[in-house]
Amino acid sequence: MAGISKNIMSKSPWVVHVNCNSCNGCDIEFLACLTPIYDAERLGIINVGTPKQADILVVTGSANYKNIDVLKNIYNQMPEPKVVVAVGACACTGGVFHSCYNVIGGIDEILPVDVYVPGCCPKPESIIDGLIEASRILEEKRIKIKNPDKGVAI
Amino acid sequence: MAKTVIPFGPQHPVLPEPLQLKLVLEDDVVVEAIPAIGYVHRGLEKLTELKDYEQSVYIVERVCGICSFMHSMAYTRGIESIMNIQIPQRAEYIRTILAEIARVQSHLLWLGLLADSFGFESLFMETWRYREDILDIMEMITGNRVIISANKVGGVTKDFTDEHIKFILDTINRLEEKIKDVENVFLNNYTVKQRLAGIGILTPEDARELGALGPIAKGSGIPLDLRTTGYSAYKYLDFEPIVDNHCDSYGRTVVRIKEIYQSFQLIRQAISKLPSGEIFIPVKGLPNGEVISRLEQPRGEAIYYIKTNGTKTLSRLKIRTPTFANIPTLLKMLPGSRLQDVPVIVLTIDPCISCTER
Amino acid sequence: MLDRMIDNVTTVEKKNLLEAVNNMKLKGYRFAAMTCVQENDIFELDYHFDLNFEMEHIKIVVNQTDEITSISKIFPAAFLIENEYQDLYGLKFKGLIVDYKGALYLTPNSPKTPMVNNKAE
Amino acid sequence: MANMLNIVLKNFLKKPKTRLYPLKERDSFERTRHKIHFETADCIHCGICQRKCPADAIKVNRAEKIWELNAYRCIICGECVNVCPKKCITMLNKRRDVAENKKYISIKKVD
Amino acid sequence: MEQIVLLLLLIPLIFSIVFIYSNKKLYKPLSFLMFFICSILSIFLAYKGSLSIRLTGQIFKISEGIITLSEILMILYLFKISVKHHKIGIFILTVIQTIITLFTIFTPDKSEILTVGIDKFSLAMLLIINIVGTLIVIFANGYISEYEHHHGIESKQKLFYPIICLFLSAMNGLVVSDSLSMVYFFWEITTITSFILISYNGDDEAYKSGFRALFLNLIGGICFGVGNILLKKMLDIDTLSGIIQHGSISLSLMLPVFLLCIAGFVKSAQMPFQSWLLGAMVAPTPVSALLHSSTMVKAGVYLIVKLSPAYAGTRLGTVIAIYGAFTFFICSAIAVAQRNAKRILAYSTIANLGLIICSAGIGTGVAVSAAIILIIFHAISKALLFLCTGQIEHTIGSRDIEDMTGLIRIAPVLSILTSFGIISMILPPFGVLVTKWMSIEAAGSNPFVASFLVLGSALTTLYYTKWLGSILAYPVTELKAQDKKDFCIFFPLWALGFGVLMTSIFITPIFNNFVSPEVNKLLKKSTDMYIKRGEVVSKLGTFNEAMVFIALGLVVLFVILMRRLMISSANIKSIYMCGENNFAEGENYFRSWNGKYEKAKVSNLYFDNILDEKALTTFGYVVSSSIIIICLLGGLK
Amino acid sequence: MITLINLKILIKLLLILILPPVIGCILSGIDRKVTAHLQGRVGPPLLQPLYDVIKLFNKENIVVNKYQNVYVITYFIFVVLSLFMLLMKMDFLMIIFVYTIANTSLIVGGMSTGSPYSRIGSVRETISMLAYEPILLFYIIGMYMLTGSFKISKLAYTNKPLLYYLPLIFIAMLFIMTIKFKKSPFDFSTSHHAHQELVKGMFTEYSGPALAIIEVAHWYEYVFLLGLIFLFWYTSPIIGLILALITFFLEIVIDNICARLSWEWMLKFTWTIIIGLSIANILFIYLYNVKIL
Ligand code: NFV
Ligand code: SF4
Ligand code: SF4
Ligand code: SF4
Repeated sequence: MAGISKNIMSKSPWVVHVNCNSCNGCDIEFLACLTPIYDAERLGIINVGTPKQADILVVTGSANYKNIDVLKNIYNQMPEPKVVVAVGACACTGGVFHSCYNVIGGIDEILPVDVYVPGCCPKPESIIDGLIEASRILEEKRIKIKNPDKGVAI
Repeated sequence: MAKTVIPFGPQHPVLPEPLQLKLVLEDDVVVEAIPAIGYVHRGLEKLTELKDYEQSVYIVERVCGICSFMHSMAYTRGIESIMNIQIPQRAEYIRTILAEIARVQSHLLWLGLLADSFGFESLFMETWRYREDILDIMEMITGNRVIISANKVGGVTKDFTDEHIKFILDTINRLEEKIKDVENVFLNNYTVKQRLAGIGILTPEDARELGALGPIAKGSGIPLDLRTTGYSAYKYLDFEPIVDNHCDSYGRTVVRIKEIYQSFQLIRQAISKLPSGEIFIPVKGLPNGEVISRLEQPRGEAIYYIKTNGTKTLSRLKIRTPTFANIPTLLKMLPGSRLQDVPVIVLTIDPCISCTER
Repeated sequence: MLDRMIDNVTTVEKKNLLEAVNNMKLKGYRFAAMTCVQENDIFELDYHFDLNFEMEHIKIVVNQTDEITSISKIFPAAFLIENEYQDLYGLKFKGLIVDYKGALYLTPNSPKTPMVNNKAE
Repeated sequence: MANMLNIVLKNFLKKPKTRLYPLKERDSFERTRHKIHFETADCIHCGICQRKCPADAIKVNRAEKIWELNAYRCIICGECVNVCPKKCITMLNKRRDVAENKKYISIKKVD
Repeated sequence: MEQIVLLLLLIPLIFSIVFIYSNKKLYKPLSFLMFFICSILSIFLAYKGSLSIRLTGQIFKISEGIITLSEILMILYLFKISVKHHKIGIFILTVIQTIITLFTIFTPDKSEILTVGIDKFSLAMLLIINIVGTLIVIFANGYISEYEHHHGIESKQKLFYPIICLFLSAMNGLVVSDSLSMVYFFWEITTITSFILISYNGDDEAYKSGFRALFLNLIGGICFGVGNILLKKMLDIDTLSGIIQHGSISLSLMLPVFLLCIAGFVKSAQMPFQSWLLGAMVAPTPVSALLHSSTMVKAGVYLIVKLSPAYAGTRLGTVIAIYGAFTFFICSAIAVAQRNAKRILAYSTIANLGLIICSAGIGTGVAVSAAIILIIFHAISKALLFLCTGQIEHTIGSRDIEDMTGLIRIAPVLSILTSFGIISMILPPFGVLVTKWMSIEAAGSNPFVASFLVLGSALTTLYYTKWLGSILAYPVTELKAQDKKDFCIFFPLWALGFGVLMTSIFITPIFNNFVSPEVNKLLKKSTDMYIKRGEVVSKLGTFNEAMVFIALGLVVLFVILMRRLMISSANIKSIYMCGENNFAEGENYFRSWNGKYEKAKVSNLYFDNILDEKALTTFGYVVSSSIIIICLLGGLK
Repeated sequence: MITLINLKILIKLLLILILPPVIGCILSGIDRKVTAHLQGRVGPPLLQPLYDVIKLFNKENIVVNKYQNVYVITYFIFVVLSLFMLLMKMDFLMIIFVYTIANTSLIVGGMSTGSPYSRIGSVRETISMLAYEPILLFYIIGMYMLTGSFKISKLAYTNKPLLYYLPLIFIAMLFIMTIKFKKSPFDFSTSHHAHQELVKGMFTEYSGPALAIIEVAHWYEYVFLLGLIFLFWYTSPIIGLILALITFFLEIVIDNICARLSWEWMLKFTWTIIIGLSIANILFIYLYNVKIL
């Protein structure tokens, strides 16, 4: 029980996935994380479709002028504490498309990104790494919200 | 009649990609469905006007992560024909084999997503598990799972070793058995049939009218397969385009599943004929001219219009992807369907929005 | 056989476009693609048609301000690409079956007519 | 429905196929491209890699002998590996770690 | 005592006359006055208990005279309108009616007695009529002017109030009378007042509906009259209690009883005769509430319940049970495909009346108790629902339940009252559900009846839940109108809502005082059930009302306790629109394909294709008519 | 004496309140684990549902309107109440009515959020309610005809399990369980994994503590529903338990071998075949006048 109370958030990080300007490469690798070979549900990770129930926002692809509204809405609809994971070169910096006319850049131009997963496309292992890292940050954030003054205690 | 108006997408769990449909329903029946795209528009056609033509291979590869190999293939073939380069036979064969492997990958992926769209989670898991084997082949040969960067102007970058060939043959032999199992489920399971048969009907006339391509056209009885024109190494291989006359979601599923077997067959043939030799020839000079390069993607015919002007960069690249041509069929298939069939119908055109919008 | 320089191009007047396209349809062609190439101030629109993997092309030459008749009534498949050029080149097509009015790819904030090279050399 | 029953029961009776990733890790294939590695010793800062990189991920500062990689923009295409005249860039099959903030990997050559 | 009974008959009449001569300003105070007087009188009477009065000699003569005179007047009126509007059907029926009347006039009553019998059931009915009825009259004050304004019809309020009062008086008369001729007389008055009120709007549709109602009810009246004569001539019975006391069950009893039942079926709009009630929905809402849901249609089932001892346990009883259950089922099914709130309520009324008839037909103690309780609870809940619908129509200008989406935002009080009305129809611990429980338990031994009840109640839940959900859906429509704070409107609504709650909480005294003795009296045996400490106990099972109320209390407690966790700390976020929300336009707008903003909305499902009203109605006609015809052709006994 | 009885009742009450969620939690853990294994995966730890709920309680509480959570509380309380009444062996018909309150509350809660997806989900849930309610009531009527009482406590005196005479209703109940457990092929109003056209159906707008309460209520509901199956073999608790567990396992398997069907299909199916089966069974009992008491 003590273990649970320490790792409340990191034991069941629920994920919502937003595809921004992604080329699908990262998307399908993210989906592949859920499939039997990688089975992210082992770690309590579920891909819930709705931002309202999610803890982690997984963004693939860079931001463009049309999808930033979507991204912001989804982010705003998530309950605290929440973590944003940028998966792939595109989401981190815009990747190979960073100089396209319709690419604003990495999604950190719009949202505060907590975890960057490099690669194009990142292998599922990397994505799982990213999610594990994200759940750790989630737990930190929870503690921070609970004890606003004490700061992080880990 | 009070109507239901709901947005369907862009961020929606059944749609892996951001496509929005404005659905207008009456009682549960769609009366109007207009797709909205633009969430994945990057403008990479313009980008190729800034990069040099060899770098552009990597850019067009990233049009889409699912059919990425064939994008680079179409592009390099286009540039090669502008520059009048005859690439080595072995390279042609390797391209063909990789293209067919990519096709299998794409179709398995699609089968999984289709299963997911009608709420069949375990079937999704099952097909995606098989897909991992294909990805292993890709990773083993080229070093990446999805975007494999194996093409370059003048040939391919990665060669097959004997070990690779053995691995490929082993894997496809094993997969063929397993896919028989899921095929049986997709085509004969009562509940699946309920969700596929008679859903999203597209008559051959409509298909022609709306410019349907690939498995959608084939599922409506139109044998539209660019591979029969024998580009690359296909001219040495023996196959028939697959058609099916169900003209509905079921027909498209049948086509895609049969295409998987066909691809296996093609891979085997190509491997047995694989010549030895170089895998690329060095390229000199700069391209000058315009060309239309076409090939059969998993979802149908892709058209590359390439215009160069003797400089390092391209002066115009236009990519017409199969999904782009297939989206109009949605306008025909969705009205009259039920809400619960919308995801199924949308998925049977195997929409690839990043291809569509580039 | 497929990858070849573009031949059999028929250049038609803008006003004869529909007629030419209609002919194509009667001959059984399917609409394959359409490209727009900018040469300084003029835009060349190539309509590509296909019959049994043999391509035919119809070309028209327009200015950016010209109003072009949409062929989407004849080939519904063409409506997306026409909308695309409306967005990317700022061309105007009239009679589109579904008119996105420049909102297919772009929003009010995005760059306008991004594909147009304004600084013609 | 028996057809699916057959599959799921088989799965149920067999061992799961899952790779227990964080606990157990599969070896990468030999050709697997995970990240590029830079050996500064041989580099002559010619800048070819910078020019050939499709993602503009490399910056070479010839004057100060700095070679910089934006690892979060690199698409791991391997072009730089192919073009480097000194073969000082290599492709590794080890994963790059995820990070909380992205920073340039900046390597200054000290003679 | 007698005086009070007489007063209850006279006061509405007096008010009727006062209304005719008063001016518009006085309507409001007069209605309140009438409400107070009538309710106090009825409560007082209820407190005093049952009695029976025999009118003989002089009084008899006078009453007989009045009745005969009024009957002649009525017939003349019927002739007049049938000629005026060229209604041959009405004319023919009136001729038959005349013959019956003449027959009764010229075969003088030997017994020279009229009996007024007030038992517990009548008392309950009196309470409903005088409290609910007058509340509705108050409501009409706030409603009818706006209604007339809205529909652009000239004011007929001079006619409206007097007729309503006349109707109340007649209803009071109907439930207190024991003599069949009196019942018959009042019965006819309600028919005619109903006709006048249905055709209130004065347009074609109103007249069409009015005449349909008149036509069918005249048929019912004729059945009643014929039944009356048969009873008198063959068995020399001229009172309701006489029928009950008539020991032997014979065909000669069954036929007239069945005829009376048909009269009841018509009045309570059972299946082959249901069309008039639906047409009657063109009338102003207070009329629908008063006549067509809570009181007049209850006259039909009142009669049938009263007759239940006559057929309890016979084959006729079973048939009536199946018939009622079938109506319940089929009307619930039709209601599912309805969008017009008033039509939903109309079908629901028919269905519930069917349930009452079914329970009466089953005829066991539990069942008859269920029937009586249902009459009481249904009257209050339905009156509330009808009035709410009327008020909603004034607020948003529509009675389509789709248009009510998001009503809670525009008119919170009204919405909560409406929701409460709906909940009281479909969920325990409210009265209607308790009776449903009772009737299903009672029907348990007859699989046919039980099946219909089971299927019907599932359908009932469906169509009411749809409506409930629409009303409570929060951020959808942005209608302009606001809750109108009109005391005349909200006093009746609150009073009725409070009534629903109180009657449900105090089901024990209601049962013990009104239902149980009546059932004992009717069936001459115990009810087989009792209610004690909020627990409805029968031989078959127990329904623990108290427990559900406690749970409801717990909900309130929890909500209060968990306020911090669940409610007050809550952050309001926009609704999920796949990420395409747009706040500038409103919460439920999304960016659509052309970059414009569109409103998302969801309508309910109506199954128009499966539960097609026409087809089902036809089906219902066939089945129910065959049941009736088979009965008439010898299925009795 | 009196205090002793009260103490007993108190303990019973506590057990009834505490034990079911524990069982339900484990059941839903088993559900996820078995599902994973059927799909060739390892699956989450057994206590994953518990972790989820604890996490959800620690999340921010976001709503679209201030009163949507009231419905959740109502749902919770009435599910607990119906389970409580089931365990207290009270009147079966009343239990189902109380259970209806819970479900209706959830439906109205989903509708009240005004979000298109949850509203459509709720509408579909009303339809599934239309499908399963009659069967539950037929089950009760069947039981009544066999035992002559609506009280579950009477089942203790029966000499034969209900299953002997209600086999068709048992089959019908299996389908109802699929609907109620929100399993394929009938998971169209909401499903455990959100990969469906309605996102998360009814629960799209619920999150944080409210979702946690819904989840806990689901645990009670699991026990309640399996309790209904248990009643089929009340005479021997062991067999009853086994029956319930087999049913549970069967539901998981069915979930994994079926695609989601349309609500129309379900409605047609239940209102013809399933209800037909139930009525046939009841008619059989009526005609042969079987009694097991
Ligand atoms: N096949 C394919 Fe593509 C291409 N070109 C297409 O629509 O997948 Ni992403
Ligand atoms: S990072 Fe690479 S694989 Fe991922 S979306 Fe961008 S281009 Fe595609
Ligand atoms: S190409 Fe090689 S040698 Fe030249 S700068 Fe790059 S790393 Fe250094
Ligand atoms: S691998 Fe490709 S993207 Fe990365 S630095 Fe080298 S050339 Fe640039």
